Amino acid sequence: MTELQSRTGAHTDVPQVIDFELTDELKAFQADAREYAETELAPFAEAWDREARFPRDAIAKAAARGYLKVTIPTEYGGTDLGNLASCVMLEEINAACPSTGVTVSVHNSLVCSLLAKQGSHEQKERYFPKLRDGEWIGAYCLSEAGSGSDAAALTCAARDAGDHFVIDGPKLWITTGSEAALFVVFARTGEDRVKGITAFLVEREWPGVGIGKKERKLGIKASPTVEILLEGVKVPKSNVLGEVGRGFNVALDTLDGGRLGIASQSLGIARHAIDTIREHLRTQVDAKGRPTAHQADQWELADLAADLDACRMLTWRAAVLRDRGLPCGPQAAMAKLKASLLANRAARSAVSILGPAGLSGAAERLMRDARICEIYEGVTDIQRLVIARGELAR
Amino acid sequence: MTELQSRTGAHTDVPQVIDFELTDELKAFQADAREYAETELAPFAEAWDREARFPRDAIAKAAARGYLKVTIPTEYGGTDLGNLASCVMLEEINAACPSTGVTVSVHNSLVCSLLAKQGSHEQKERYFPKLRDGEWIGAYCLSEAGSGSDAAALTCAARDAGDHFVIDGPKLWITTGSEAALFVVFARTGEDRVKGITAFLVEREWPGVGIGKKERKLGIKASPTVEILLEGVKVPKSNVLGEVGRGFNVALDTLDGGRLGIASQSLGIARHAIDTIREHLRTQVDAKGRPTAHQADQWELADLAADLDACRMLTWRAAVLRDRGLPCGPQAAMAKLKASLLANRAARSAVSILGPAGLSGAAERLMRDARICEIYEGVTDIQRLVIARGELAR
Amino acid sequence: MHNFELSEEQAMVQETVRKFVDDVAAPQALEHDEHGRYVEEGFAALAETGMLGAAIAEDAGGAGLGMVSLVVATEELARGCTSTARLFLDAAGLAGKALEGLPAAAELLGGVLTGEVRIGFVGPEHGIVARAAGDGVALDGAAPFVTGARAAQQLIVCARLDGEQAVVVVAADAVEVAPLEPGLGFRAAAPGAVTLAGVTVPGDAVLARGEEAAAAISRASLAARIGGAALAVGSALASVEHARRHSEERIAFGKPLARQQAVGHKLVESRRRAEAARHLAWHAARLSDLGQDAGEVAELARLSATDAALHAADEAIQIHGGYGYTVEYHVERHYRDAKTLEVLDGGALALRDALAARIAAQAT
Amino acid sequence: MHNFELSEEQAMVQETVRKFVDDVAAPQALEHDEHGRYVEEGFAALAETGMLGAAIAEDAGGAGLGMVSLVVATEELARGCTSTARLFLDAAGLAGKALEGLPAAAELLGGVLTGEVRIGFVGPEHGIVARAAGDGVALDGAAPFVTGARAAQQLIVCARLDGEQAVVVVAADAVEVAPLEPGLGFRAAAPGAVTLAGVTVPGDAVLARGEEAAAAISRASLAARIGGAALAVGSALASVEHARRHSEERIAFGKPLARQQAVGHKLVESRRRAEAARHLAWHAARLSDLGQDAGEVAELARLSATDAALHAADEAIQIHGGYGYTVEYHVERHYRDAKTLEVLDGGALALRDALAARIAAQAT
Repeated sequence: MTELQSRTGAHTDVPQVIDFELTDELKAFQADAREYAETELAPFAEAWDREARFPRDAIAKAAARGYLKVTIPTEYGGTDLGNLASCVMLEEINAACPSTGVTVSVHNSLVCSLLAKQGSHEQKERYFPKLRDGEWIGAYCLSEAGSGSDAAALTCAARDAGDHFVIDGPKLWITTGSEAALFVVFARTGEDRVKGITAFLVEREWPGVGIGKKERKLGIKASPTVEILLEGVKVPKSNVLGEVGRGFNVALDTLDGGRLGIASQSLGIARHAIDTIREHLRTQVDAKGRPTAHQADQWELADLAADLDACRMLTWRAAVLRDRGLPCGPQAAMAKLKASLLANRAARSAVSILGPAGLSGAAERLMRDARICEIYEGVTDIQRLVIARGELAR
Repeated sequence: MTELQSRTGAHTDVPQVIDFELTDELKAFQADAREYAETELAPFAEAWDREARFPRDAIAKAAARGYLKVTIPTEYGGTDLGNLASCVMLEEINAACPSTGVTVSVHNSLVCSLLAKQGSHEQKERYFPKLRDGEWIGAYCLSEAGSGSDAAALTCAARDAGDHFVIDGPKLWITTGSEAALFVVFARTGEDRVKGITAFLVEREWPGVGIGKKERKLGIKASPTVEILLEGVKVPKSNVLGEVGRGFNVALDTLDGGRLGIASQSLGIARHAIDTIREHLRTQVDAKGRPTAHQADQWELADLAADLDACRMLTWRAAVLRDRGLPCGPQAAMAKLKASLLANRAARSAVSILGPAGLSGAAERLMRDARICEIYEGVTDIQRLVIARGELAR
Repeated sequence: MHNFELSEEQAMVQETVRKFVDDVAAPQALEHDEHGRYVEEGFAALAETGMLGAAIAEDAGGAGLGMVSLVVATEELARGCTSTARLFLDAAGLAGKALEGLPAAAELLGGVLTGEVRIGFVGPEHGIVARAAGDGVALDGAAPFVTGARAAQQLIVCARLDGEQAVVVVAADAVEVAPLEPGLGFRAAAPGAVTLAGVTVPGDAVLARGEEAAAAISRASLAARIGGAALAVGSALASVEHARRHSEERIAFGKPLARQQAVGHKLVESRRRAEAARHLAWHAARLSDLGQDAGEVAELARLSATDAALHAADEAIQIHGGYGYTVEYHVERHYRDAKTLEVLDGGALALRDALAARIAAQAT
Repeated sequence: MHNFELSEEQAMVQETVRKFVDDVAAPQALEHDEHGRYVEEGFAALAETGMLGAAIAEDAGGAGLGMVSLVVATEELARGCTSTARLFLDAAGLAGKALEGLPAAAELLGGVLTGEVRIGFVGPEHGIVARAAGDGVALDGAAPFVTGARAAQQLIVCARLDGEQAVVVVAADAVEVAPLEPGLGFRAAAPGAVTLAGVTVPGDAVLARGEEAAAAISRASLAARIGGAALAVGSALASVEHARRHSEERIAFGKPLARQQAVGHKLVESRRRAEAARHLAWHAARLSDLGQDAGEVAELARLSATDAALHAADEAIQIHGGYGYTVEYHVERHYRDAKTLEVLDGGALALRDALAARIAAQAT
């Protein structure tokens, strides 16, 4: 007999730790982010997409609300709200504009959080004041033409030149690259596939840093994805992030946070798609107001709604683990895997259910935007690999 | 600025209500149920299935551990552990023997919980002492040959004969029917499709109660499914459960609990299938101990593992809502929908991955047992209907 | 792997179109799509090959090579440029087949088949309503996505007139055609949103009504299903081929992507669906050419083929990774076009309903 | 809906088998399955029709009606009794095709085709190893699920012998054949777990080795793929038909189930997959009969068909609701048999690997 079984009191007395509700504090934060998304993003997102225009003003307004400092420690002027709060905020933003969403996500979860964890006091003192208010936006330069999923295959070279390093070699697919002022750059300081990689903090204004080709993409067109050219860039040794030769570990540090960001983006897109479907089906009623929507469409709505709730719990669970400093690799991968697949399914269903009218306007943009979620921060099969390794190691 | 945004303290101070961990108390209960399942069920489940033998002794042992009184109020000698605890327990039992699982689930969530909610003090005083220790097992008689998903189409007649009713008409697909001593019987006391239905408490030993045809089934063969013959059964008016004409509402009361029971059964089966796959893949290693399992199999394991976690959260969320007395119809339907689909997918994958060796033994039984989860307590499409209605009414 | 036997003339259609695709359509596909630029010259060159009339009966001015020739040509076109394939299907299939048996439309059909008259086809799924107005009829309704609409001189409109079906021709400049920006797919096929707000046409613009119109619409519908299936099959095969090549070239974790089991299996599944759909499409075309009822197989073919095309493009994007999300690798274009095709001509749900009705109508 | 043209003789095969199914196989299918009782008399009756030799070359003692006749017969059998269909395929397809070109096996083949010799076929996927032992060879290995094994007089074993392939015949009573209780599917086909623990056979039991054996195993493998696809197609069509009938008869919420869109769409999707797979299976058979390489189409067909069969049975159970979970409505039997077939003869994953290798081998 366990304590619970021998208890005689009613179960309502049990202090149940398990719960699925946000605190009032987080709910208020969620409402704030939703209000921002609905007023500052939703009315303009379609035009930004069509014109592939970076939403500078909206990002500034996000900064004014503190959305760009949620991973910055309080001693450096940030709010350090943690992963769960970030996920809640990002879902709201992405439900309106995934281009803004990924801009915020990269700045917070790949740049600021990395600086917070790996940076020296001097680095933090120097960069956080600029990053926290959006004066500077951060970008993360890991990918190259020959290294996507296989990040350790990177070839961008950092040559030790005494008191500084000299970095050479282009970086590809850099989100917000053309708008950012600070780059986290991963470059090769040695031959070892893994231990030969070092992370650097590189400023946009330094000589040799240039913007290369801008990608023309299926979606998230208001988020510029560019090549970053690094040609003989002199980087003082004080701008090594973490230790020399530990860059791959530094990069690994960002994986879970980045994946939670994209999981949250996926949730936002999926929710938007489901809302679109629901509103469409709600207009289909008979004279007595009874729904006349096709069973096929109603069933699809049901499946999507259930998956949305499930994916949100997967995401928030991983965020809570991470907030507690616990390992959450497989859990974050599960969230990203399932949420990104859901976002795509939901968006495609929205197009189907809206019919020809869904071929232009909100539904088709959802479908184009959603497609990136299965690709960046580790393609879907990489998530499966991470989860399977975790399972086989259990 | 919300309170959270203007905070200056570290986020670790925030009392986060949201959590996904069981209390220590529930963990101990879970461990108890697991120990029961592993010692009293798992070694015998295959033989029970092959011989279609009801596990009387194992049920008695479950009763001895208090598993048959978790929905009985404490004032009647029960433990009233609530829905979450029931779900935790049922997952463990079903991971070993789904036939035992459904026996326990029906007894608890369809019979005892209904008596607790709808029964008179006299009814409770009379029946709970027998039900709580497994002396009597309960069965739930709703289905008929012509009414499965469409329960309101039932035709079993209850004629008012002054101080008693006379019930006539067979009931079909009654789980544990041949083993039960107390039946909750739904019968027609009026012509109105819905308001003409009344629920009764009927004892096995009363004249006119008989056991008809026993179904031969694909799986859960150790759980007898029988026809219950009711021929001129005199039921005293004191054995009306709830009110005359309110039987349909009484039946609706059990829906969510029953669905959580089957969601938990599905979780148990899915977990067993995933464990089977994991153990199989773990044996596939090269000389250095590195996994050599096919990517296809590893990826499938990853997808299933993520879905299992997601479905468990869907289930537990609905259980927590129900424990708090909050509406949880769509949430319970989501849990049942997704978990039952998962159980089937996982079991089929186990057969595939084990290959010809999976065509006999544990994997093939999983596949046969899992298939019922999409059928009883509301077929899959009924869950979709419930969820879609909830969505369209939002 | 196929031995779909073609007649000498059908084989010539295949060869001609293949050459046109290699020389003209494929090289321009990316750029036209990206800028939403109508493939005007390409379509004109295609019309010049005489291929628009391949599937049209000889007595109606075509080459009489049957639906198989439509399938062959559409499949080939779609491998290179899905937008051109769609415009071809609109003219050579939907409009061509609708007009084929209508004496009143002989001249119009001639113009369509030579490419002199660019048309847009507004199918019955849009529920356009016609009513008597003076000596002619007035048309009301809207079609949110019509390929070719922005380049069309004439619109062929399927409408309901006094409870009957009707086929009406309307000058494109008499109606409102709004551009679709950006619009999901077929961006180089000049798609537009057509609004018919009481536009009136003279009586002789009603090309057919009653049974004659129903037959015309039925022919167009069959062409939309069989030809649409062929378009999707061509797109699916193109996606598989793009992905296969990329997976051979791209190295990750020390070996070509193609050596990863998960990548190989993606290609297999995409090809499996494409080949299965392809057999159904060809079978439907052959049944039709034999004068047999091809309706059910055509519906199955189109459902299978759009599913195959979307699946193949989706997996091709995934195999390409980041490259697949950019406009330079063709596969995102196939993804958009496949989804767009799925929604057009009535959409997949209507096909499922029609097939369900067939099953329900079977004798027990 | 089909016009798969059959030769006069092939049509006679279809007619003969259909009659056998209606008269003998179908009426006994449920009961034999439920009790795991070998369909001994039914199989004998089938053998008496002479159908076991339909697809075998004339010079090997068969009727020379090609793989199409194997497909026709297996599909028909599977509609009525999947276990009988599997036994037929083992004898008429796998064993028959393996032995067809082996002079040393002429007598054995004769016995198999008349049904006088009951066989079990242990395919190459089990990795049985043979080694020289005295004048003969000794066999080691295990096959966990072999249909017909418990009723077999002889086992035809594909083995590795000195790095080469070999086909060996072993008397069934010399090996350990354990019953499978309950075993997922093909319960009326006397399935057993075969263990070869160093069993020795004389030298002339090695029917072929080296290239001759490789060719024999390859013929058997093709028959397993094409015939297996036909079996699955027959099962899928049977599931659809059971579900369709039930949905017409069963009333819920005031109307037949068939009038629910969701039910209709389930039937459509099941039929769509079955028909697509059917076309692939027939195409593979025709290619093979034309002497062309049918390997890829056969692999696609078998993958598609087992998927279709499992899907159709799964949905048929769902449409039946509680009834579908009981043994009286056929559909749970098809569900078990479809999954079992998917796993046999190498399984679906091996097919995907083989197809991926074909794609990777394509010239770029």
